[in-house]
Amino acid sequence: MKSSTIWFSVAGLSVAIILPFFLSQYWLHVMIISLFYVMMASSWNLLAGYTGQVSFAHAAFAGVGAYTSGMLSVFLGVSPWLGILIGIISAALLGLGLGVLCIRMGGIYLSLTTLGFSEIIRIIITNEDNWTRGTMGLQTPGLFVEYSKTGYYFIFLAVAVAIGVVIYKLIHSEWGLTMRAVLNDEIAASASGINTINVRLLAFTFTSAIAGLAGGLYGHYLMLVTPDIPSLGQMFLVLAMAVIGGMGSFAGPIVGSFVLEILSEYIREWGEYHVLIFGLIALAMARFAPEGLMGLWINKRKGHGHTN
Amino acid sequence: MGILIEGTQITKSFGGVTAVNGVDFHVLQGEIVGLIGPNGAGKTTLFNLITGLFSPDTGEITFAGKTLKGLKPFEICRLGIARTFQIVRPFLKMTCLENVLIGLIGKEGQTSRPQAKIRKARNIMQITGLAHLETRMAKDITLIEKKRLEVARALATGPKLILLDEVMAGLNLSEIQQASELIKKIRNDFNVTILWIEHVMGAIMKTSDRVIVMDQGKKIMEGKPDAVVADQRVIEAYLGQSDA
Amino acid sequence: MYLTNGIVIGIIYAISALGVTLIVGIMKVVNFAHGELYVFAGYFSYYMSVSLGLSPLVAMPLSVFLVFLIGLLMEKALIRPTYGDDMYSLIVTFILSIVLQNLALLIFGPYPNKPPNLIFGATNLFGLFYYGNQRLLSFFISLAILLFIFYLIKMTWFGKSIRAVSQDREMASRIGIDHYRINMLSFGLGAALAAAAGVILSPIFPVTPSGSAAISLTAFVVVVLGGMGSLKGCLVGGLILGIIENLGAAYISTMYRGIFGFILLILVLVFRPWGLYGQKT
Amino acid sequence: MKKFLSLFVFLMVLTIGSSCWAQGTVKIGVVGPRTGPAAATGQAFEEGIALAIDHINAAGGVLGKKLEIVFEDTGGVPEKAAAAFERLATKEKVPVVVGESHSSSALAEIELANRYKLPLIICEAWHDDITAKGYKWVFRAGPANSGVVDFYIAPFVKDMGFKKVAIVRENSDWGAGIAERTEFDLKKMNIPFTTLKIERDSKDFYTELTKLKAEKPDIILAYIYGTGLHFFIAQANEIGLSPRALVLDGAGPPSLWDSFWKNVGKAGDLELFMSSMHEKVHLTNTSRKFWDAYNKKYGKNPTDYKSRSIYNVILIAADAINRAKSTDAEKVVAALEKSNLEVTTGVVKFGLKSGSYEYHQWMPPMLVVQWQDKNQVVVYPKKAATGPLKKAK
Repeated sequence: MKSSTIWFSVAGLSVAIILPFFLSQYWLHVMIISLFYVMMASSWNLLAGYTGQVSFAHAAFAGVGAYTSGMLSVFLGVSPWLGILIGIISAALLGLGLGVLCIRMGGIYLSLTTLGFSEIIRIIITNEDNWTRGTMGLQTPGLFVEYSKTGYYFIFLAVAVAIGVVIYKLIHSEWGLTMRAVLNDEIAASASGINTINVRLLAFTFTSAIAGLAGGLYGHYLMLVTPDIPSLGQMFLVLAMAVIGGMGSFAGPIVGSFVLEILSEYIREWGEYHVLIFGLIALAMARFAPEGLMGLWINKRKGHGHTN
Repeated sequence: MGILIEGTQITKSFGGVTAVNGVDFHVLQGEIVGLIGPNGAGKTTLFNLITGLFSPDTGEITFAGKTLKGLKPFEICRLGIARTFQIVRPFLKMTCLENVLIGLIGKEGQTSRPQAKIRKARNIMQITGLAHLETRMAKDITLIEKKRLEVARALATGPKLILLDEVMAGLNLSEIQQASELIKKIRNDFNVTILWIEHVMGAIMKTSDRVIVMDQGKKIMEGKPDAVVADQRVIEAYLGQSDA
Repeated sequence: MYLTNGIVIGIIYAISALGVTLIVGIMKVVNFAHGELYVFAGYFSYYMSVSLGLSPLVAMPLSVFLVFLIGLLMEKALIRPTYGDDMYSLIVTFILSIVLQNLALLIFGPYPNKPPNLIFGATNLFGLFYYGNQRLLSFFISLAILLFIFYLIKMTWFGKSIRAVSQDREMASRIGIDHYRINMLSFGLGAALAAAAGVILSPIFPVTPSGSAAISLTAFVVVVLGGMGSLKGCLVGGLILGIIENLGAAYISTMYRGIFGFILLILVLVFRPWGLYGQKT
Repeated sequence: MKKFLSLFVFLMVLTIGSSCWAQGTVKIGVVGPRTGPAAATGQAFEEGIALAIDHINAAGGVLGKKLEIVFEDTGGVPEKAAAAFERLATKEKVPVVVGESHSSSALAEIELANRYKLPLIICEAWHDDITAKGYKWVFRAGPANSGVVDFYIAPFVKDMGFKKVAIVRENSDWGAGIAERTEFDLKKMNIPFTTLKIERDSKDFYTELTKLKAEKPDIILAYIYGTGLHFFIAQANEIGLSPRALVLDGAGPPSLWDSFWKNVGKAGDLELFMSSMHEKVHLTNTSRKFWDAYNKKYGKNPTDYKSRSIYNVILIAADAINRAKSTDAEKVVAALEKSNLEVTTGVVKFGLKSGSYEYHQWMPPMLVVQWQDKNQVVVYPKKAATGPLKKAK
């Protein structure tokens, strides 16, 4: 690890730990939501930015995690902690199944199938309202007996940091190298003895599990699980955060999550315009700066001399 | 010397075009075999069939006594067949060292201790003359270097047979000389059998033990280099092409 | 009755999906903004005929033409730079779909609108049941457009160049076909087909900005079902989906109408991943 | 990076500044859908809010200060509704929240109201549980499903002599709740019925309608909110089911939206809908005042009655704060429980007996209105009727 990276992490973490003692309840709430998006966008980036699989089911897997855990705790009285664990497993298994179905057919099929899958999840959730309470939303118990925003903040922070560390380790390992090779050139990778389908499947399953985890936590924080969690609108936000922050870089989606979530608090007054604004920014980024804010920043630090 | 790879009656069509038509071939252990023929003769398609990128419509390929039928490219590679591509395909957004590491990962699988692999990769880069490019991005090196990088990556997979597809295109005379040396070195030092496609006639005639000639999907001739150049059918195939 | 509605809706699905399959077949790009183009066309046709007082017969082709231009613009500004990078084209068109959807919300408001019917009332079909005249009319217009596109692709020079480009871009450019222009035109044509579906169907199913996702999704199911890039597959896929949805809704569950298509999609992926008429590679 | 930071600081200053600037007012929070499929409700709310602000500030404001309304968007979905309420509670720190027109959103909000001990007055979310849960902080000055069915829809079906009822309901809290209550009442009255669940944003109802037609109902209780209702009516007419079977829109506003006639065409004639407003029915002076003020401000008659509902609850909230002489939550609740205020739909008095939906509930009188040649005719209850019910020949 580069020393600058370590310094950044240490400084960021210290700020994060003392933050709740300065922030109002409201901004603490914004921070918790941002941390949820950090988990989502980082894991989606691992999938799309490192293996080139544009999945539109990431929010759906978060929904699987949230509903599994929510329904278990509401109907069977299972502890939310155990529920979240089962949620992670369900998301991973569904991810594996879906991956087996469509990954061998290549990128476009994966995107279309995952899009279809999120729609299936949405339809099932809205229709099985005896169990999921449909669009009405399922009210779930919290993680603590006594509601505490600071408590939730630290849980979210700990999980987000843990996920971050795992992802960081992964992309700097031989697995990460393999993923990049698959992204760079699938045919060349497989001609070099890499089982490209396995690499993709592994990434898809792993990131689905993370989405399940993030969704489970999110549901128990809001204490309300609705079809909004697995919606395409949510999916767009995650995607926009990764694209704006910078796909294919570790820090990109983290930066993107905070920037967009905090920005959205400021432009909330513009109501329906704010999704449009995110969309336009994301579109401009994808078109003119595909490496996102991180790419722009790194290029700036390198100076303008470096062109090819 | 036993037979390392053997194909019988290999045929492959795309739509209405038969790219490879009933080809028999074999390569012996430790041989250097040249594969020549005019453009569109089906040479690269044959490579793609061997490495599992396509599967033949009819016919079967066996490698070291095992059939390759139904195997995926990565499985074929792990059996010991490595290749380079006519239109180069290095991993552009990775460093040259990382490119070679992928070959080693393909052979040995992912481990958590990459040090040993890095040592091996450096060694291979030394041999292929790429040592100075270790940290350069593959997209930033010259075409010739990219071709060498592909050879290095192929070598890293620890092959028994290596398929080289026009690695000498665009080289000048002394570079061709170097490349020929490298090919011999690969065979002698690494004990790797070589099947290669080349248009640089001088090099292929001088370096190959045996030459196979293809035209319009069919094998029209095979034999010692000097016998091949003297053959009427081979001359016609090439002349026919220049007429067109 | 269920079967008839299935066939009519099936043809309607086929025409909605035609634009997607054309673009996928030629450019290997999935246009996620397909449904939005449909919605835009529906609104254009509404505003032209209601606010500007144009005859629907003028408003409809004019809207299609307008969306055709939008399609050309989209291709040039956003899709062309992504050639060869599947991932970015997916991301870009997905973002574009969200942008257009919200833009539609902004410009047209959240209220559904429908251009005036060309024809009112209902006809008693085969003496068995009543069926809306506008639906029947749309059915025949869709059928006509389908046939026209088949003709265009199979018989004309434009169609031949399109097929050449889709099979081998390099080869096509070697024999003097400007594949940039062909791509641009075919993207425009795809957009125009989305628009055609939009103007034909909006009198029956009024358009809303939020309805676009469902339109795209149905189109994608049809395209995967029929096989990517296959026109015949598109027609057959649309019919199958329309019939299965309606029979399923009638005899199994109306609530799960939307899901039958996806179950079909998954079955296709398991047993025949290249679709009914797609090319196996 | 520097630029980004300075932008950040600038925005920070902007928000802090704006909250200081609002010191001299009393804020009341409003929740409702400004975006999403029911954004029309948000517009009706905006109109009602503007009129309520005018009215209250002209009458001396709240606690001697000007009234200010903070309207947070719920998008019509519970998750956003919860976030909106969260903002009102923790960021805007309003003493009371009013509004809402989606049961699902309201059910999410009451949990937060309970957690933050923040009084909430619901106006147009009908689900029984909103008040039946017995939360001390939650009030409703508007219809409850059971009330609407028990006092209006079921008696209407019975009194008008309908023989066979079809219930078509969307899959939402409101749809489920109101359908269940209707089934319960019809069973008690021995009127045969059949129920069909449909998806809320569906556009093609041919299959459902064909199924229904076989049942030969003479009235269809359509519990569908939004433009889905329009397609339903148009298609029911196309396949020849209505107007032989009359359609009753159990919510009301969708039958009054501008797009209604455009979408349904002639099929809209003889359609029935629930309402709490009619130009000829004025139950109180406030009702007339509202009607005139609306006409003056917007140059037209009010259509969506939800503009009046939100107006009412703002009046109720302001009145309670004034009587409590404080924005303290406990005191406001105590004052609300003693409410005795004339609003547009009557005199508000909240029920105090807990254990049912009538706790903290006040229900305004409703009307069943029929479109007859594009005129709204009140057909039920009889004492308010402006004309007879017309059935198809």
